[in-house]
Amino acid sequence: MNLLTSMGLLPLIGAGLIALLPVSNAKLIKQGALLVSVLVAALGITMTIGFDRGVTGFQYVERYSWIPSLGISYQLGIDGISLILILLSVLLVPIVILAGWNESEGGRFSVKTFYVLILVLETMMIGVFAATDLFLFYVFFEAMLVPVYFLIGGYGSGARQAAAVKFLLYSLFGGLLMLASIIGIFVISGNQIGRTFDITALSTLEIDTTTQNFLFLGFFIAFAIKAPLWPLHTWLPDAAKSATPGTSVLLLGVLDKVGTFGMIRYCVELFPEASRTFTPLIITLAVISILYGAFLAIGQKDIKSLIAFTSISHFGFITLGIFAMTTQSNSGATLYMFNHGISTAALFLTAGWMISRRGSSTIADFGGLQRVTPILAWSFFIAGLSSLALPGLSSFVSEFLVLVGTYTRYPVAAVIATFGIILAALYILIPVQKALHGPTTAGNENLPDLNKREIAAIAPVIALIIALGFYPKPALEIINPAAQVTITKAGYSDPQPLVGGDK
Amino acid sequence: MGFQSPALEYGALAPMLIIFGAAIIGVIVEAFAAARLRAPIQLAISLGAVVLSLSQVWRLRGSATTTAAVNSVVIDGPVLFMQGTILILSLFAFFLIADIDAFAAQASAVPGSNEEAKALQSGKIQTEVYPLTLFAVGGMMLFPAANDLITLFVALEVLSLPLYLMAGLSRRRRLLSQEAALKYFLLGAYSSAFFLFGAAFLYGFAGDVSLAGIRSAVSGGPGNDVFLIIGMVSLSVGLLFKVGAAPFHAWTPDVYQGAPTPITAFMAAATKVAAFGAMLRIFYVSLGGAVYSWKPIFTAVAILTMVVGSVIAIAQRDIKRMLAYSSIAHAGFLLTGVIALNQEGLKASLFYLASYGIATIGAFAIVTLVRDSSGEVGDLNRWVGLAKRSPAMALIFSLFLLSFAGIPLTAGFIGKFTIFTAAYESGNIAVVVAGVLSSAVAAFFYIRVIVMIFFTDPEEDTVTVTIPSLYTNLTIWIAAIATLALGIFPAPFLDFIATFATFTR
Amino acid sequence: MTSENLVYLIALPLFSSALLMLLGRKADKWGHIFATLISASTFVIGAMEFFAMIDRPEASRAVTQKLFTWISVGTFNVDAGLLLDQLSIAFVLLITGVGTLIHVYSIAYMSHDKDRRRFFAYLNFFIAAMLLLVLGDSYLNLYVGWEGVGLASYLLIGFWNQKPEYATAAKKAFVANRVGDFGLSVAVMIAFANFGAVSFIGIEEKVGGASETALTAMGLMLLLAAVGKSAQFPLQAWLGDAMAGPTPVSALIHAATMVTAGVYLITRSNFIFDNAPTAQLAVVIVGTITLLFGAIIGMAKDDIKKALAASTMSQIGYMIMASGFGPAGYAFAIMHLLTHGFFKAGMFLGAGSVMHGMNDEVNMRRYGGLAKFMPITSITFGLGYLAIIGVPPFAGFYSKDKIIETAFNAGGLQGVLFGSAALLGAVITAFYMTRLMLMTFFGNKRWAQGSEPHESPFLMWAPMAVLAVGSVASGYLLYSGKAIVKWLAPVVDKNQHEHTEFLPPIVVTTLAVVAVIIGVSIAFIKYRGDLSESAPSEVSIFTRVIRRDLLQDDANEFLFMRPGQKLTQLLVKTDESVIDGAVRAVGSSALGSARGMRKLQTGYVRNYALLILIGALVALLAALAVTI
Amino acid sequence: MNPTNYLYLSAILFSIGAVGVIVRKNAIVVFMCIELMLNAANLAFVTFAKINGNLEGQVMAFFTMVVAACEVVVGLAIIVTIFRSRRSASVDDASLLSR
Repeated sequence: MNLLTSMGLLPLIGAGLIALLPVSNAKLIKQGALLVSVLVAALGITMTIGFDRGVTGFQYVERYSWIPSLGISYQLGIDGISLILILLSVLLVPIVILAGWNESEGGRFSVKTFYVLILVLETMMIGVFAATDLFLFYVFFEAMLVPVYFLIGGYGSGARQAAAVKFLLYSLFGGLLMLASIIGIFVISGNQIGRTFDITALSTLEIDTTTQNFLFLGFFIAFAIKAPLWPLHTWLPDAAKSATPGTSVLLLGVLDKVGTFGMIRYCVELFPEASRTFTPLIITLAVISILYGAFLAIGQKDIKSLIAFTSISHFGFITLGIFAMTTQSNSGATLYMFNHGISTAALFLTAGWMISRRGSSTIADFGGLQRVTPILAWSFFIAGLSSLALPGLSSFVSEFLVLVGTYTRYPVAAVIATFGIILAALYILIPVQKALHGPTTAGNENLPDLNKREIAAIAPVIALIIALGFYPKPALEIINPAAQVTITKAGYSDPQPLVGGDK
Repeated sequence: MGFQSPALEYGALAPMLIIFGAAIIGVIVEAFAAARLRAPIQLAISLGAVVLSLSQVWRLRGSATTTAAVNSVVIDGPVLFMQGTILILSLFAFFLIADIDAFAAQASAVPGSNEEAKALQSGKIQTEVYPLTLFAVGGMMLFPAANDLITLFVALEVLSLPLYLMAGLSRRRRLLSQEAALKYFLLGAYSSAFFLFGAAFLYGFAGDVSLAGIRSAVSGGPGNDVFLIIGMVSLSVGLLFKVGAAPFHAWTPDVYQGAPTPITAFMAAATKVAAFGAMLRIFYVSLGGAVYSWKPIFTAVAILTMVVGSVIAIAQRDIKRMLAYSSIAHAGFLLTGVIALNQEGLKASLFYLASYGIATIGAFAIVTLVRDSSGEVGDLNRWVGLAKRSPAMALIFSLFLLSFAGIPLTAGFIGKFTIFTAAYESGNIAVVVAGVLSSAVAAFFYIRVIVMIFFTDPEEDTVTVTIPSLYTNLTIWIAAIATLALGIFPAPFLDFIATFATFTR
Repeated sequence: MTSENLVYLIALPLFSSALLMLLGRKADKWGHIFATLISASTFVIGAMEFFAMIDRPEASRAVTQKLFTWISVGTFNVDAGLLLDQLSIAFVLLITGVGTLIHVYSIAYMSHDKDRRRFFAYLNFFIAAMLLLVLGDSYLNLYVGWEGVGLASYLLIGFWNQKPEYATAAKKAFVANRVGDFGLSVAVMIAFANFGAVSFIGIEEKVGGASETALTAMGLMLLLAAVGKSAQFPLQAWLGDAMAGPTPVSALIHAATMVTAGVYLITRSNFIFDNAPTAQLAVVIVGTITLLFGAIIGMAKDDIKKALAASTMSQIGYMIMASGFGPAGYAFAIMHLLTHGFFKAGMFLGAGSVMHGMNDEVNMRRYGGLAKFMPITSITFGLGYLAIIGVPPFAGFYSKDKIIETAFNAGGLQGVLFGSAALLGAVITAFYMTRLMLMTFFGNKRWAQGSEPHESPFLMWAPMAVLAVGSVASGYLLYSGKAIVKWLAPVVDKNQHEHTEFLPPIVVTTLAVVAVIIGVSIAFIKYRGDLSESAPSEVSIFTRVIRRDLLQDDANEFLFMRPGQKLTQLLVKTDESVIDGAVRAVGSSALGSARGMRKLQTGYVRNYALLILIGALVALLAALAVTI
Repeated sequence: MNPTNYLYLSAILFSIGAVGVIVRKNAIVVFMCIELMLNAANLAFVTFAKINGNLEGQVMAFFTMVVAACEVVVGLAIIVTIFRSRRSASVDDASLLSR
């Protein structure tokens, strides 16, 4: 069997096997889930190693007819962009399982259900990025809502049900708009080249301007809700605030990337003309998101919603990079997706440990943790530095690529977006000061520092953050050809330097 | 003028004849069999008839299109498919009917009277519901097969009249049940009158009661257009009433709520198939040529129906009423298939009807299980925390709701996708957009129910999920498996439908 | 020329820092010594490179080292590359030299702190970052070091962050620096958009073809970066608060090295500024304002470290001003930077020594007469004092005198204005430094209860002594035979500009010496006798304003913090009520219309029939209308 | 006489029936109104049969009568049952199911 399918199927089979284990043996269930996810991660790394960096187009392609009468096939394949996101997904799952060893307890459903849901979700995540059939993509896109919904609503805290419902309704609304567009492009394909959902074939369609604009909007709104872009973001803080840290990591780190991934793969590549038409609007929204998310993050009192709002700011950068349509900005945006995934993971997991130790997620309830729990505090601090894109850490490379790439085409937007880096310093350092510095708040004197398991979970993340900051080349080598293809498909070429460029 | 006795093609009519025959036998059994034995005998007859009839449908599936009974009935692909669907749905309906004590021991007895109590105590339970159901099934099978206005009207009444009675047969909450029957009857008769009046004007327009005759008149005959319009609109009112389209939908929630749940399931699933079958035939075969007259109206009705069904459902507190509004919304979605007026629309409608029908039966089957000491519990507030009591049933019910909501990997999604595709192909994009938007609204209340089932803790413990009997269990599981299977691997079924989806004109 | 050794300058202290952090308490016993040895070894490497460089002919003195391709996307290619030329080597020696001395000093100074190892880890990290800053061969590499020193500064200012105000000071410093980083980021973007390159060499090659607008924009953005990092007006406010860090930190980072990075940046970007006169003028103006601003603040400070910080700000103002004069000034800016590195570091360490002897008292009103009790400290500090106020032949005399001269030489009204400002700055400098000397080492004892001033241990005074030597001699060494000017010319003055003279040097020198005499005299008159233990409260409005740092914090609060907080609160509310409110409104309006439409469902058969009838009639009319 | 007039009559009868259903409360009367509508349709059928010159309309009328008779059976059964339960034949009383 092909590697992609095996990789996607493995967590599902794992979930099935775990479902057979006795409910009472929580430890065995956790170990089983961890084992499965580690195996999947190993497959993911194998796949990355085997990926041919030099060539463009999809690799590991496989195709089976699924519903022939509707032109639907089970069709998978990855290019650099999907590879990097799949890799992110499969790396984060074991880390999340390891880091949130106990967060499955005390939920509405059993520990077993939690891990079954996580593994099912992993299958969906792999599928959604690997699908090269639009219908298949949509199936994964919608189906992954179900496990996430149960993960938020079943294991979170606070108003978790309301948050889960809000998340689901927002997503469904977007998804259904996208469905209308999918139907539209499907019918057009039927008229022009015979019914198909193959995205490579679909990108060759000639669609008239008005139709293209509407179809584009259907996709874009769905992805802008997912990503999320201002002003469609209000589900995210609620969801992130209520979900367990592990779920939040997967939610912000991977699921939301489906939105930005979709913008590249579907909005831009299927509707280049409409993309160009809407670029000014989208760039404006992206810039607003950057600043708005940052300001809102500064104003948060709850550590989880703070992180959620920082993500809104970061998604603004990613969207900006995608629609600035230069090689740098586009590669930067894709790399940003990966980096945001790992740095948000680090931030959320460490915040989660702080919260579970203190029993509160209000920033003001912490204080002086650097002296009580130095390792935890340092982990949080480094994660925060990564979030504010400190040079030398991975996010800097991607953020700067986005900005420098955007500047060559939209200098004003780039300069305004750069204000985000000042605000970023505030939204990270304020919680750092309140939570880690200052005198130790009463009641926090005896909080335990990270244990070995937790260190084992966070260490690889931090190592990756630092390593990719100094040596992003392996990732960029994977991404660059794909980004180049996207730019070309969208009908753009990089602006030449004003001095000494080939005019 | 000599009188020729009409030639009846028994082979082609066999599926219907078997059902009608069994119904008559049922009546006789009701009259003569011992009280104790009635129920099993009736059930055996009903199930036997349905299975036999189904086998006849299966036998006929490949044969060429025929007309029967002097051109008054046509047996073509869509008809056979719909008859098959109706039979399968009614098989499950019989399972539900057989399973439980939902029906009044003696429907004629005054609620709360000594008579009633005595009948209950003695166990002399009347089983008229079986032959009534069989008659209704027969009418339903005839409805889409009718090839002229006379047969159409007769079929409509044959399927309706038993249903009016069946709606009033509930053992518990009898006043509500009787009220449902009364409402259903009065409004049904009222809409039948419209139907008939429309039929008269169509006849006046075409000078012919056969659908073929009307078609040739519509496409370029000399007829009076005003007659055509009056006829078409009035006839449509009758049909739209049956499928529960707005603004002719008002009976649906009241009747669905008041009727015994197995009957509600049967009505919701099978009636829809029959009524849409007839509607599809009439509009595809006869009135296709006048599409410009009715398409705008039907588009408006479809959109109104989706919106009304989806939006009002949000505010419902009773599971059966909610499902009723959901069925209204689905009628709206199905109407897009009628409007599409193309091959794809027909195929999609057939798929939609089958998948919707099976999920509906399954959903109502689960509704029958949720009870307290006084019978079924419809109040949604008392459904909270159901997942704790019966996770499997909660999951399956959610599956049905997700299918109704059109979430991928369920049959409902494929149905919605294909039917909207057909509508989009016909250029009716407005209805597609309205469709997806009201789907979003609809998703809200489906999800609300799922939230209640899974995420809310029960306040009291009087509500139980009874252990389903073999029949109900079969119904639920088969419906669930079908819903999933048709969602994940719809290809064989879609291909199967494609072999049926041509109307004989 | 390439060299394989440059990377060790950065890698060694970085490794040491990481090691000390990761080992944790296990390294407590030897961490400080290890870190100091590492720092010393970087100095040795730097010295070896320096001597090797001297041996090479002028044209091939610069060496480079390419480590690996850092970022490569399309035409955007940045190597992790290092460049050691005449400009960087000066910084390397200053950083590693002064840095090592301060490591040594800190061994004793921090000996009672249980987190000494962590302190040394930070110091090593700072050394690594600062060396990367001056060695990076492109703006982006520089940026990494630039933020790295910012981080080190943040960590060290907040070293005792259990005190909330110290933590706030650290944050303030970082944020002010980030404002500067904004400038640096945009400058790099402009560079890439215009030149397709971000390396110094790559840009310099193409600079001739660029529009002046682009260069001015880039210059101004670089200036913004420098302003943030070097605590220049208007981003000067963080430096005073940064004195929250341990005193060695103030000496190393906030006096000798990091805060001068802005001067390095402008000097390094000479090819931009030389072609952007408007930007240059802005540099000079910023420098001038800051040199006066810092000096004025310094007059009223009673906190010894804050007085020195104000002085630092002012002195860097001189450097920035000088660098704004282009090829005529770069060398003197760097020269003042180096001499300042010695005498200001020396004085800060002296201040630390005083605090060490006075139970960490920083208020000069509670000092007095310490010369007797801390002889070595008072002498080394005194030498630094003579250097900073510009008494010949101490170091500061040469460097400051040259800057004043260059200012006058700018010509015209501008030259006179800037020159006079620089002179005025010299007067004030002499005043506040004399005041500081008198209040600390002379006059009456105003000590707090229990103070037993004593001289610091050897490990502390030895570095002070070395720096004192530098304060005395470095000026002459750098100046004699125009050594520094010639040394730097290949980097900053490739075309060997002819510099015009507005006033003869001897006149300027005389003026400068007179300025010093005036300043010293005023201070003597005012602070000669015994002082009270607390600052006089009945003072003029000017004094009050100066005590409040010329309202710098008030202005920031009024202009940025308050509006920013208001905006944040407003947005938080907006998000809650307007945006999420709109979403909820959609939900509730759906529910509302559901309730409304539900009312049609009256339960009365007759109403339902009416609906049917109306529906039928409307449909009929519509159909008729459509058809006819 | 112009057969169209019968159509007008039929329409009027139908309308009276249709409105009667809405305005009358007694279930029996409501039902009678429905019967009136059915008969109006019958009249239309017969008239059209005359106009079109074939017999199909008349045949249809016979079918309608039979079906109407069946409807009466079912309808009266329901109405009587509900009358026995409620002691009222007002359709407005039967409004427990609503909203």
